[in-house]
Amino acid sequence: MYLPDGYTTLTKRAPKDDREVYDLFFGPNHPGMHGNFGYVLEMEGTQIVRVRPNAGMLHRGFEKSMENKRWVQNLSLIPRVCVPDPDPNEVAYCQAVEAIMGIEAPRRARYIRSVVLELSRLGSFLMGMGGVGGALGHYSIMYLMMESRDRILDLFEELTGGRVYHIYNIPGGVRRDIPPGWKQKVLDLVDHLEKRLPEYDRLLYENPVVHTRLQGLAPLSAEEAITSGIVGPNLRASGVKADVRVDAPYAAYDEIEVNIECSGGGDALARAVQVRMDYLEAIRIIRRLLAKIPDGDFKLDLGNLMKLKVPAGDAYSKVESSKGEFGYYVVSNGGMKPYRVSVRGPSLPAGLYLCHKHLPGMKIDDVAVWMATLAICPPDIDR
Amino acid sequence: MSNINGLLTLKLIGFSFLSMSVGLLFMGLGRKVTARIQRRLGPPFYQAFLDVFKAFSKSSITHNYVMDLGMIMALGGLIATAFFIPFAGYAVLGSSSIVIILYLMSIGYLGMAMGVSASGNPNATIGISRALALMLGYEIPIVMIVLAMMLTYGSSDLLTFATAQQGGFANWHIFKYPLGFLAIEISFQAMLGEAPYDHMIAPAEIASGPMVELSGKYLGIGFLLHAVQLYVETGLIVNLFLGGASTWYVFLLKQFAVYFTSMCINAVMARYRIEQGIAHLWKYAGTLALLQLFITRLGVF
Amino acid sequence: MMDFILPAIVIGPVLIGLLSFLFPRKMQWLIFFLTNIVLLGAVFYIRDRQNLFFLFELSYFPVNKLTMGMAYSQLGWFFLAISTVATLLFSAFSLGFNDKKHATAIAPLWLILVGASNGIFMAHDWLWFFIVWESMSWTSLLIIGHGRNKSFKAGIFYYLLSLAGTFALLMSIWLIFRRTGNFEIGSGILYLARASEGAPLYALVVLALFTLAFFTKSALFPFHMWPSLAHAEAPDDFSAYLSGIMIKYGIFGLLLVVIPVFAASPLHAFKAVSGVPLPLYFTGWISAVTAAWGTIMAIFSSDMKKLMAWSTVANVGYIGAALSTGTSLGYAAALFHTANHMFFKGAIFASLAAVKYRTGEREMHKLGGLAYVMPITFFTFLLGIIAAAGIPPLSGFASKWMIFQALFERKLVFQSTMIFFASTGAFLYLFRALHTVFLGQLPRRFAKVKEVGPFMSLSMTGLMLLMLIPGTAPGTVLKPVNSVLGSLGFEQVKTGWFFVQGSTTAIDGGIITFAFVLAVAVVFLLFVLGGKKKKVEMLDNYTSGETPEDWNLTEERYHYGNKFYQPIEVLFKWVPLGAVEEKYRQFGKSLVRLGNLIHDFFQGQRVWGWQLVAGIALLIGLGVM
Amino acid sequence: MKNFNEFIQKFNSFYQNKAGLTRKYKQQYQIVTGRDELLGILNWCKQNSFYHLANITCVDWIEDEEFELVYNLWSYEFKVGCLFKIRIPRAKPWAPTAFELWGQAQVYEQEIHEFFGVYFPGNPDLSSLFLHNWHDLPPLRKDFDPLEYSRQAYTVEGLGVKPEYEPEVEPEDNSEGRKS
Amino acid sequence: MNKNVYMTNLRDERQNAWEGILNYFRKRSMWMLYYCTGCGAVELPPTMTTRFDMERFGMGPMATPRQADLLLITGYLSVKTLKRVIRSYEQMQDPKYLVGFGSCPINGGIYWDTYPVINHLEMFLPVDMSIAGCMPRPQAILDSFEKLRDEIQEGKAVGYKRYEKHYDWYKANQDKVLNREEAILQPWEDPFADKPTLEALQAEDKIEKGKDK
Repeated sequence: MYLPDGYTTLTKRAPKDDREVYDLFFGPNHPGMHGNFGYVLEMEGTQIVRVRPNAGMLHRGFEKSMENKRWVQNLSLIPRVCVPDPDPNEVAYCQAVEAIMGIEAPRRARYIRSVVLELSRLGSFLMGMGGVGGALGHYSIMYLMMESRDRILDLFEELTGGRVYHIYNIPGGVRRDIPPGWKQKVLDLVDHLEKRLPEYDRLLYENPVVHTRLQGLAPLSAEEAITSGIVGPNLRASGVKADVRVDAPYAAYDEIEVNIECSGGGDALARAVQVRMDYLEAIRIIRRLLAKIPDGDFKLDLGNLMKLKVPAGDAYSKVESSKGEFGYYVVSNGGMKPYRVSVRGPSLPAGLYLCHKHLPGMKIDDVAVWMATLAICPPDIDR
Repeated sequence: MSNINGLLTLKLIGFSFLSMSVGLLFMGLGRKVTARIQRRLGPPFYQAFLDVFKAFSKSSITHNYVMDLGMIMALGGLIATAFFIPFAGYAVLGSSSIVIILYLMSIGYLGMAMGVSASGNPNATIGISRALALMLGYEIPIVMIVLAMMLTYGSSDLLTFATAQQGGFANWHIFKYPLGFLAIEISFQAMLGEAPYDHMIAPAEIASGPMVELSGKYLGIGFLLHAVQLYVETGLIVNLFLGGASTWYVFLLKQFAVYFTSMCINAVMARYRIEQGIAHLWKYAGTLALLQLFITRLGVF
Repeated sequence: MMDFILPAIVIGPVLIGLLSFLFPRKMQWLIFFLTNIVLLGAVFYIRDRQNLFFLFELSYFPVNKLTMGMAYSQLGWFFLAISTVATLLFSAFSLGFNDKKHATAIAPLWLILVGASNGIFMAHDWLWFFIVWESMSWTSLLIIGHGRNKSFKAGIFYYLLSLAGTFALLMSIWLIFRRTGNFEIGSGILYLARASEGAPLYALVVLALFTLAFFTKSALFPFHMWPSLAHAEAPDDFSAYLSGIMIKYGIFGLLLVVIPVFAASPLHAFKAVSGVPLPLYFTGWISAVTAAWGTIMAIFSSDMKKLMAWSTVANVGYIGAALSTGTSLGYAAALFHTANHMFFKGAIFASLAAVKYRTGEREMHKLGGLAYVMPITFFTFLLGIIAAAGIPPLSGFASKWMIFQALFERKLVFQSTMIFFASTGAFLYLFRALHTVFLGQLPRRFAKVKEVGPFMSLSMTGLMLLMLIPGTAPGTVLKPVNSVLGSLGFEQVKTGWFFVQGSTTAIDGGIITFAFVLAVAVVFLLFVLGGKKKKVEMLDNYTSGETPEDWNLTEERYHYGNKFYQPIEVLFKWVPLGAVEEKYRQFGKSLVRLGNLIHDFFQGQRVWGWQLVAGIALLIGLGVM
Repeated sequence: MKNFNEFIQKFNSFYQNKAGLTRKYKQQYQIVTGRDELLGILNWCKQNSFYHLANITCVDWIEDEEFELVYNLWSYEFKVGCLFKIRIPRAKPWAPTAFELWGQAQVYEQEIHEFFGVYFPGNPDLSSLFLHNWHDLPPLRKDFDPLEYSRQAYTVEGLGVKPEYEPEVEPEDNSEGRKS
Repeated sequence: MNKNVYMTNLRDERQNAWEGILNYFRKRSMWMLYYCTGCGAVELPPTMTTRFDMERFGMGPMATPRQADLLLITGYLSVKTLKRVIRSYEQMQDPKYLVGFGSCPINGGIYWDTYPVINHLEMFLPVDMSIAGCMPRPQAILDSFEKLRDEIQEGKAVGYKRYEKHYDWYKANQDKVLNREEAILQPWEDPFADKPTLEALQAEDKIEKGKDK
């Protein structure tokens, strides 16, 4: 049977029980852990011998409670699956529903969706890069990036009324049109963010200490990444030109050019740099979108959405979130509630499976950095 | 031994509180500086005092008598070290031998190491082992610089070094031993445990290391420990390189200048991996100090 | 004047030891203890009686009239006194240690060894010196290799090295005798001193041979690895004696021979580097290297007795470096540190023996948390490592400070840097030992462990006092040291009871202690004024909020003792630390091969003629020399 | 293999009578097959550029007494997604593990085992990962009622929790006071 | 049941002047535990960092429960988390304060009907302050901290005393939820309790197929 090296099953009892190894609990309540998640590390000296992931502390039973809510009510539940960037969830769900119903959102709606997606991506990237800084003990960069992210949240608030959870996408479009002047604000914000980039580079990406830390840490080859389900920026960092926005264009990305570059290398440094490249590309994409955003309806008229009935069928719709492919598999039996909704989180393979390959042999110094560069987000592991 | 009397006792008690309060003041100001670098308002400058009072007012846990003993020994050792630092050109104990200072400092480290590793938490122990390993990195450059100065003056009294630099900037040792100053600045960063050498208290890695199990007054003692360490080490550098001082406010200003530099570096630096940190110290600080020592030795021949 | 108290001190223990073979084991240890008490009295009875000697004629000797025996010397008495005090405490410890289940049969041998070492310190001439030296080596070999196979191997290695040393000693004695015609130590030294002007090469050869002999005995580089075998494999209570006292014979020899020569001979005989004669400069560097090497090895060793053996090597390095300065301050520092090391290393080994006695465990990371159940042992060890790390206000600091002053008086800054590296490293490995043995989580299987018995506790307490007093009042040791220096014809160190004057500055142990105590008092006041504290058990601990019972966490699995300094090990990968050991291994192999060859030569084919020729050649060679 | 049509031809020629391959939406196909052929076909598809296993999920068709396992593949070469569906009986649900093909399948199968009670022989670890000492039905089955569970397990009434302490003033006194 | 019963006890105890002085320091330096138990934690970084700078009020994140005074339940609590939170709260030292974030700790919020999430936090731990909304904005968080500071000064934030006084009651509730032995609705027995191998299963599968034919 194929066992990746260092793979051990999640037994509650460790084989070696003397003083040569000891257990170290990394999370849930640990400054290096983003979110409520834990690894139980078996250490020898300061080196990790074995890792036992400890998930489920954020488990909320989404997939069950979605079956008991109506199609539209679920929209209020869905953003909470991935807290740092919630919009991909909404869009994926709505697209799945639309696919089953055989309808397509109007063009303007799709553009607005794309803008919202990219803005949310920016915010999540800022949080991620700041997280790398925090894991490296470089807090200033985190503080500054959080400040930039807050500007994005303000725009969201103006558009949707919510800072973090903006239940904005609905089947057949978006909830409301963009307010007057919002477009200009977005453009200004994007310019501001781009102006801030050189400072971030000086602080983080050109910092010699950061380079010494990240170089050659936890390398991930292309085929290993593909076969173990790694997606998004981490996959691109390993040199695979793969992006859902290009491979399976959704909202408005079929009309907009999305040119993705790979940083290559596949180690932690490559992953961090990849995020920065995608960040810049997202800024450009927003400019392109806003340049050719059309007029027209922002949603289809589907009658009273609370009484929405979806014909029987199933569809899997996926969206490129800031962490990679975020997919929803929706099954309907023709009722007013979904029959089954299953969520595909991007960070489950890395968080629960890849850790068995990467962490053993690593020093305790690098666990938090490893998690930060792989952008492991516990909420979509547990759901 | 002869000159021990009630007055000296009072003076020493005064000095112990002076060192603590100066350190706490610096800690508050340092947090303010960091906050300004991060474009925010930051806490009031007296925040550290509030924290320490609060910590002492809380109830606390202990695991065994070694923990209490260790913490008390740590702070006691460091305060005893502070007695030997000439404050504004006044050595309260009369002697200010730098060898005593360097050795007496390590009883503070020993006490802290003992106390926190008696709490039996692996995180704390990892922090301690890191701190000691780093010690091997930064003590050697400092000793080499000190030896170089001893070569020049034939004395190991800090006061002698300080008084030798009186009269204008030109006499300051910064200009006399530039390499040495660079070396000791790097080492000082490690000594103080600021980035890129903050391995001991690396929250994201070992959950604030030695402080893991410290609660209430133990944490307060931990804060005071850092404060006195601040006072001692900044005072050391001011006396060694910045020409000491004749008046207390100049001395404090110079001390804060040293700490300010270190805080500015701390705010824009990430953390090394521990072995990288030691290697970096040996590579740069060690080489510079060795060069300085060579130059001075040849001069003395 | 002729007196029989010297032979009583020297021969008496030997006879008692031989007698005590007849008694049961527990009795033997009692006899050992009582004898030491008597010895202590005797030693302090003969204090300062300069003209004390006991000689007997060797009338049958073919050459001109020779005498052999022992005589009082201030230096010898100093060593005799400190070693007797230490031995008394060790014997008290052993009395408690060798109970029903741990009893070993080494007490009589040990008594003989004590007699031999007293003989060494009281030696009057080279013949006597050589005899007691040899008997000391033999008995110590027997004690180290007491039965167990591994320890016997260690003993053999130790004996082979000391055999080389003995041969060097014999050669040098022979060389002196050929020139002077008698075996008296004093006259030989005077002759060497004079010869160092006339025939420096001859003097240099003799001194080099002496130095070789004494270096092998006190394990200086490159003979620095026998302690890590012998001290570690020896009986636990004997290790203290081995590492505290026996390692100092070499130092004593150096002080006896090499130093007076350089004192008496004008330095221009040998080229001087910054005021230090070239040979001494070399020995100084060798000692510094020894200190650093022993430190690094100690940092990496996980067996607690091996670790302490390496630390002994490092300390001998300090002493050698101090001696090699060739200044009176250096000698004073060396003597002072010799005494201190005797006591604190004795204390450390005693406490480790107590730990072994209770737990039977030697690997450090298997222990832990013993401080909570064995407080006296813990405090002994704690004070021991504070002294060993040279932290004020304990004894180690004063002597280390003096060593620095001595090195600095000669401006040997690079040696002092190396020594300082060693003493910082000492702090590392000593704390590692402290943590992994006494702190951290207490394993469940040791939860029932008790404090050791009254005899051991008393002896450890005595050792604690002997570490505390010289730290606060260096004069207690330095005043006798001064008299020794005076007898050797050096200027004395300026010292009072508390106050010591160095080359660059002065320290006052009393002031340091006072400041420390006062500061601790202030902190204790703060501590008492703080909020109330409550005691929780060890496993109610920060586990990142995770509930340990779900993961079957036990004390055994929550203790970081193994691979303590992994980062440093990573950094020192490139250093060939095992190189010298490898050389010795090869040498041993070739020795075995040579042995086989000789075996064949004699047993293999019976060629008597060859042997006859060889014998005659040997005789001729001796005659010619 | 050049393009996806070639793949379809090959697939049909191999697994004509075993599995049906149909087009669902743009860039999304589905293959319906049986439990015995599953591993073979998955392996074949992995050989032929369907490297990426997005996830494995399960649907509880309670009316026809069956579970439906859905393996969600994607081919970076053809830019085509493919849903593998097998039906297994609901009474004794088991399926061979895809753990040898994709490592992360282990985690998905562990999750399905926890939430649906489907057993995957050969999976190294099917221990409980998300739930805390769970004794009820696997929660994602259709016949499990989360609302009722929550009501009984977590609410004040369900737990029958008394007040933290008896209030000084008796409740009925309160009511009388209000009346008057 | 009467909700006031929870909130009104122990708050009216008079405190002496020394306590008042200490309370001043306590309110001026509150250290919160760095523990993101739920999605509400995503609004903490903005609250801490440059824009709404929490450190102005002497508040900051602390690594371990031993050092912290303030435990934030940021959002819903799954049972698994509840166990960890209780352990963390008991490791914290008096005086300690607990703030419930958002509507989930109050009544289960949007997860009121899901199986892993508890509904009423104050049945298991004494809550000193609750912030409504999902999720509370940084301004709301800071406002709640302002109110909490006032309560501390007045000596009204006495959750830890309540926890000590009614420990048995809290413990009983916790045990009811955490250490539950039997099923609630209907127990489930695993048909594959004796982990059969793949071969065995295939064999019996074949037999059943044969039966059908």
